[in-house]
Amino acid sequence: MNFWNDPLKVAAEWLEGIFTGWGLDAVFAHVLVVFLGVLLLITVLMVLDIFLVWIERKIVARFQDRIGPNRVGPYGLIQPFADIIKLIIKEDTTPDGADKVVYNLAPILSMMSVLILWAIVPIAPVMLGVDLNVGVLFMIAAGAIGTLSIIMAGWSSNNKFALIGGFRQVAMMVAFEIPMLTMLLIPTIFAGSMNMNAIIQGQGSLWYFVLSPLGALIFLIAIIAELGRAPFDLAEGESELVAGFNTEYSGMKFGMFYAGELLHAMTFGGIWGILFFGGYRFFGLEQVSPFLAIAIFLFKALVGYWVIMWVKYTMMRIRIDQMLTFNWMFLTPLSFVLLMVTAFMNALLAGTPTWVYGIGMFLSNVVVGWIAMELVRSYSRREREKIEGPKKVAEAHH
Amino acid sequence: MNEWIYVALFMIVGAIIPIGAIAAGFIFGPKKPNPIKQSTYECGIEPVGDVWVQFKAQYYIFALVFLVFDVEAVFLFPWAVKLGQLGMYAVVEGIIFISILIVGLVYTWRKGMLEWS
Amino acid sequence: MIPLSWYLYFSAALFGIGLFGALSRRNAVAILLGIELMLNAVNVNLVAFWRYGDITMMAGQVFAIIVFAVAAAEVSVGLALVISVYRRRNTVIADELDMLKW
Amino acid sequence: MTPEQIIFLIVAGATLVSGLMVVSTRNLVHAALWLVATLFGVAAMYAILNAGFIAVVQVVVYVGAIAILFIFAVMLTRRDMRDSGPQHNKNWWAGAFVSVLTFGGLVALFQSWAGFSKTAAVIPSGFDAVGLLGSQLTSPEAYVLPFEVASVLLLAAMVGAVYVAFTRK
Repeated sequence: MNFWNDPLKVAAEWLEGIFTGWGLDAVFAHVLVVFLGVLLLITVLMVLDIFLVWIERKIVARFQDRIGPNRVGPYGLIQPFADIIKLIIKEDTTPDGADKVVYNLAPILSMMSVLILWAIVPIAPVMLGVDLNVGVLFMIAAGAIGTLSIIMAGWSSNNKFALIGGFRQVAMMVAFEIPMLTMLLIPTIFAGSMNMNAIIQGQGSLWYFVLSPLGALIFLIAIIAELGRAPFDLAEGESELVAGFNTEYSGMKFGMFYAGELLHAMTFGGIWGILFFGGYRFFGLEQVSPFLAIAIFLFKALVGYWVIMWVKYTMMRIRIDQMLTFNWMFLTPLSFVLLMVTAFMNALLAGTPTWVYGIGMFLSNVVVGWIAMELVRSYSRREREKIEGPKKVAEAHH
Repeated sequence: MNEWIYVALFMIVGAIIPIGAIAAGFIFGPKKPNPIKQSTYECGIEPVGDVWVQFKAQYYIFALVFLVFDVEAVFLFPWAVKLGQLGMYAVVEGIIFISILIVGLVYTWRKGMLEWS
Repeated sequence: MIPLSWYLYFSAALFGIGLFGALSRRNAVAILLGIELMLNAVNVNLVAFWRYGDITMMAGQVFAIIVFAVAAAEVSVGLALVISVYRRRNTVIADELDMLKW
Repeated sequence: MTPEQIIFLIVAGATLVSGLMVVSTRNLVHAALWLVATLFGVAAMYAILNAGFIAVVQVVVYVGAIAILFIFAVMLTRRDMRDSGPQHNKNWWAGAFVSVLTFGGLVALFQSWAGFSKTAAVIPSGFDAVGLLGSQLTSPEAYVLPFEVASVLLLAAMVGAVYVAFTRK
């Protein structure tokens, strides 16, 4: 029964008992057990990552009215393993003039930046890598390593496409990191903590999505840009830049970038679920068993991942100038205004009952969103009139 | 003991896994380099000129504005953590803080530096 | 436990390395890299003094954050100057930028 | 030697070696990447000092933004990325001398100070450094003025950098 309630702790104590029985130092045994736990978590993640390839291919096939992989194994389930074997036995070429050390370091850092995100992701009430009190900022720090890996890959490949693709990707990532940072402040304000677990606990009565739907939406846009997925995949504009920063990578090094991107998407889906949809909480079901909590968390993460895929396979790629205009002149100011309004309303509604607080927050978000949309509408009307002349628009009113 | 030791463990394991995967590719893959295979990919055409092309100076502006707002966020995170207990004056301070920086954003914008030209 | 002296030695060494970079490099960007090292050495000291003094007095950490802001301002203006000089004079070697001498 | 001291020595050694690489590498992009390694080591130092918030901020600000800015600036100021010619000026020995003198002077200064070999107090459980930082940064009796001045400083830096770098010739 104890195992059912807190499996990790029971297993850890059991293992620690074995290790200290061998005559190991207690502290060292503890670190060793944690090391094994981390290894287990990351191995599970890598296996999950393999199946994400299959999920992604199956779902994109459905979006495009195809069947997807269906030859290797039932429903093509063995297909990703075939892909991996192919990647492993491929020749690993390094282009002439590449900066070898940096070139080989980049895919490792790229994968690492995704894997260390799981240090702060609570997958169940009792299962959390590290209970950092700066969890939200840690996520940005991990993203910084990812940004660095892209610039390293682009620079060291000695390839113009890679360099330009890497630069564009980094310019875009840093641009969208501003709304992302700002939107991370909103759950922090609500929870009064940067700790991921505290943010989940704070959503006991109301999901933060209800308190800040606009914030959740801006955060979603920012994470899609951070991932470099369509509609923001301009670093890999196939017609102009081949494959962007990973043009020169082959074999397993390319595989690391690819697998890293998929796992990153799923991780961000999970973090979106944690910050705005209550993470592993689901009407008290998480109290029944940690296993159920993990299932709830995974479900939310996969729903988030599905939304990211849905956007990717529905939208077309936007140009870099449109992307930058969209970010700097719309998303960034909007996120700052939303932050200020949220902080103000939070202080104004302090001490009111939950339903008043919820309705007030929700309405303030709706008002901010509505004003922003009106501004965009009038801007696009002016742009249209500049091209078509005012007459046509006037006619449309008849 | 310090909780960051566990973060270090995550970093070590997070580095070991990709190194292992790449090493597997290195061990099992064929190695038959030749000059054409090793040459830089430029859609099948022979590489023209040096790779280190001159870049648009605007990339610098994007990184610059990002840096400024990054530091701003660093100041705002402690503010946001305590906001619920501090009352209205802290909110006003934060709003002043953000507004001052928005002035900078507007200046850069009016200078046309945030447009892709 | 680590005595405070270790941190002070470490930060003094880092400061010395940064000072060497700032004094001896020819490239203006590299000089700024050296200055970054010096600022970091100062920050290590500030945080160490916070830790080894009264930890409820946040002065050390507040100053460290202010140093972050200063470093950000210094780097952004410094590199902008370097880029501006490069666009006019086509060089970033600090020794060659001597027009104020005359 | 406790495990903590061993970790400290490893981190300090790695940081100082990467610091030396920053000031001696010929290739400037490599120098910037070594700077990242150094700053990461300093972040680990903050983590050892139990200043988690500062450690994460170090990575976010330096690795995430300042290193990127440096790499962009290097790319922008070299039409051809030659690293020919000496990277150090002819007075580099004087610079080395001054640095060693500074280091020696600082060490001599420390050793005459009474609090030199102080050990740290144990951090009480439930100590919330970030929360304390937040309340002190916004408190009128404490650091609200630096807080607002930092904003003005950043504004000045942004306006100045944009103006300096991009006024047409």
